[in-house]
Amino acid sequence: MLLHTVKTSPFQTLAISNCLDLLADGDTLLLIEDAVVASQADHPLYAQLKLLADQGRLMVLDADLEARGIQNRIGTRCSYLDFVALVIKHQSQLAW
Amino acid sequence: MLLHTVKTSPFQTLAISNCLDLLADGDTLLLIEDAVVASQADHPLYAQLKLLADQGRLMVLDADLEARGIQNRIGTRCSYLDFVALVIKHQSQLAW
Amino acid sequence: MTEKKMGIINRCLPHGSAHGRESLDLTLAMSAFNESISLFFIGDGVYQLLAGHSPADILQKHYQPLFKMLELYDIENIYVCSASLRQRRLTTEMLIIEVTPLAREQLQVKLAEQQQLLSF
Amino acid sequence: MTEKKMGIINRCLPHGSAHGRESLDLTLAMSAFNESISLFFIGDGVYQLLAGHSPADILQKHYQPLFKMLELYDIENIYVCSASLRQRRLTTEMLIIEVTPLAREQLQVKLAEQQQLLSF
Amino acid sequence: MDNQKTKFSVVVTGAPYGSQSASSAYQFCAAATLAGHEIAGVFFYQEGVLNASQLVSPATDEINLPDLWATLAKQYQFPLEVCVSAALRRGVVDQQEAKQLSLAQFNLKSPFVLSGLGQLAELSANCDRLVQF
Amino acid sequence: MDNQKTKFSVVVTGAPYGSQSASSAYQFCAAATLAGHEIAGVFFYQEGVLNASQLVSPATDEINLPDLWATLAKQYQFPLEVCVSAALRRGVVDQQEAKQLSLAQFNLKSPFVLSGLGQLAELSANCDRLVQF
Repeated sequence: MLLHTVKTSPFQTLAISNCLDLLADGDTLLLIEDAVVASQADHPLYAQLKLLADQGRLMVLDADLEARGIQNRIGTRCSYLDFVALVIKHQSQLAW
Repeated sequence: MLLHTVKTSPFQTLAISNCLDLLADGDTLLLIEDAVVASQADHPLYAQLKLLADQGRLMVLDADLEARGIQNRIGTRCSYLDFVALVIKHQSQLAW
Repeated sequence: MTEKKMGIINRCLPHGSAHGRESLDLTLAMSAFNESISLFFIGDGVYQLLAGHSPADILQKHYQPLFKMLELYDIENIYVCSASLRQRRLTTEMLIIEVTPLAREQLQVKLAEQQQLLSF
Repeated sequence: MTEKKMGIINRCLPHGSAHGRESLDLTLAMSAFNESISLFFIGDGVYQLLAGHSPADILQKHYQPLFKMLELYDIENIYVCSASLRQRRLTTEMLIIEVTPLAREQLQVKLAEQQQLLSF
Repeated sequence: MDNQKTKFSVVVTGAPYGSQSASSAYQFCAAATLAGHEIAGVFFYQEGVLNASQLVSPATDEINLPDLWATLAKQYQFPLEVCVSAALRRGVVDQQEAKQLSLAQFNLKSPFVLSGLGQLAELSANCDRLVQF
Repeated sequence: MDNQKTKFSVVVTGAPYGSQSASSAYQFCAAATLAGHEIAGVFFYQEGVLNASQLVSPATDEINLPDLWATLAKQYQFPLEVCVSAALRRGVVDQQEAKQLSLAQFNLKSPFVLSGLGQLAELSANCDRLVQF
């Protein structure tokens, strides 16, 4: 089980897209930094992320949403403490 | 008339895509650094770039192709001296 | 030596990179020397203006209030890409300053008018 | 203290950034301490291995020959994403070292086997 | 493993200013220590080596990330290892390297130390979880 | 304008190592001077300020971009202006700033100079073409 972390916007880079290509069934995706916009804006990968969110596998770092004044529409908001717990819960982390 | 310069791969960033959205009729696109792969690989924007190339409006920096061992399939290869001349020929340059 | 019509283009989200903050610094400083500055917010750049930034918890500088200085510094040509707003479910009312929304073709015309462009 | 199964993932083109070069440096150095290293080349990372780099004209270091050291350093698990090759019209014969091409599902399995991942 | 102490090694590849990632890494380390976990060490690589400069001088209303790293590392007693080859290329040198390279100045901040990639191998072996930023 | 001398101002926003863009900017300047054009000046902003560090120490078989800038600027007599606020945040300081900030060391390389954004305004006004990397 991998924890994938993505930090860039789906409007700027293909990191989320490249990540989704390799995301396995038990894996979790955590959006941090600029990537948190993917939980709010309309972009080509939104539907795919919503599916992940419905399975409880999409997390969004709270502090990064707040910093940008963005309200997420999908995904579970989480704190840095939750981030630490997510790393522990998964065998390894992959930073995109 | 603008000279648009893009330096990132279409597999990594949306710079080429965002650039094409704003490219006006008389504008030229110059691919430099990692962006030169866009003149060789199969990617979603290839057909659009080929159209530009057919109009003589797609340039590819020679030294960056050579450095990566890549052969361009579309676009006009150009040197740094040509790059300088392109900047002079256009009213302004927009770096993506 | 004459001032040039200069377009400053903002394309990035706030805080993930320093582009937005350093673009604003540059804009405010340049305005003392150049009265022909136009600002463009396209793509993720529109989030620079979305009211309600609160970056203390991520240790970043809260520079958003400085956008209010643009008016004091007589920078009035502030253009926002309307398609970029729509795609992000934003409206001009949600932005912290008054802006002129432009469609793609209008943006192309405005960009072509500039003699120099800086992109952040 | 026991060595971990470590996967090192290469995702970038050569020369535009130092990711490829510094990933290779790290791999070669780590191999003296860890015998359980696997290398992955996915997306634009496959260009790292495309024979024929010639970066002298862009003032960058020609580090590609160092990939030949992987064999001497007993790094044998070298996986390349076959879809990424196809999309770039490349074949394993065009690469400077011998690699194992993997389909997406096989890559997922290999990645899941690693205890630690570093991505460049 | 959830209810016990976990040992983290953290790899930082972003500069202290200009991109957020080094600051995210710092906040992750701060949260991990707060939760009672242990940091085996932080390894600075690529642009991350710039976190080790004593010359970073932000305005007074901004955070100084090199200072924050130094304080956290002292408080929780973990090493801040800076890859020497990545550092030299980017202009981060300690007093000894400066002497060897005939440079009149140096800029490595204490308690950051220049070290080889072998230290990363040790941090990798000596942790439960490796995290990269 | 094609057959006459053009005056360029160049804005560099990338670090000397880690990304190619500063080296592309250098090669553009070298080509422009070779073609008989003039460089009004180079302005270093954002990560570009790191090009001005005298501590950048690549291996002997690699180029030293700060050295290359210094040589080209001396040969063709154009200024290398470094934005002071962007520089301080990233740990690039000259001797005078170091004194003012009570730093024991400094790292600005000659002939790079720390200057304000007003210098960019001057370079912008005083050129035929502004190019950004």
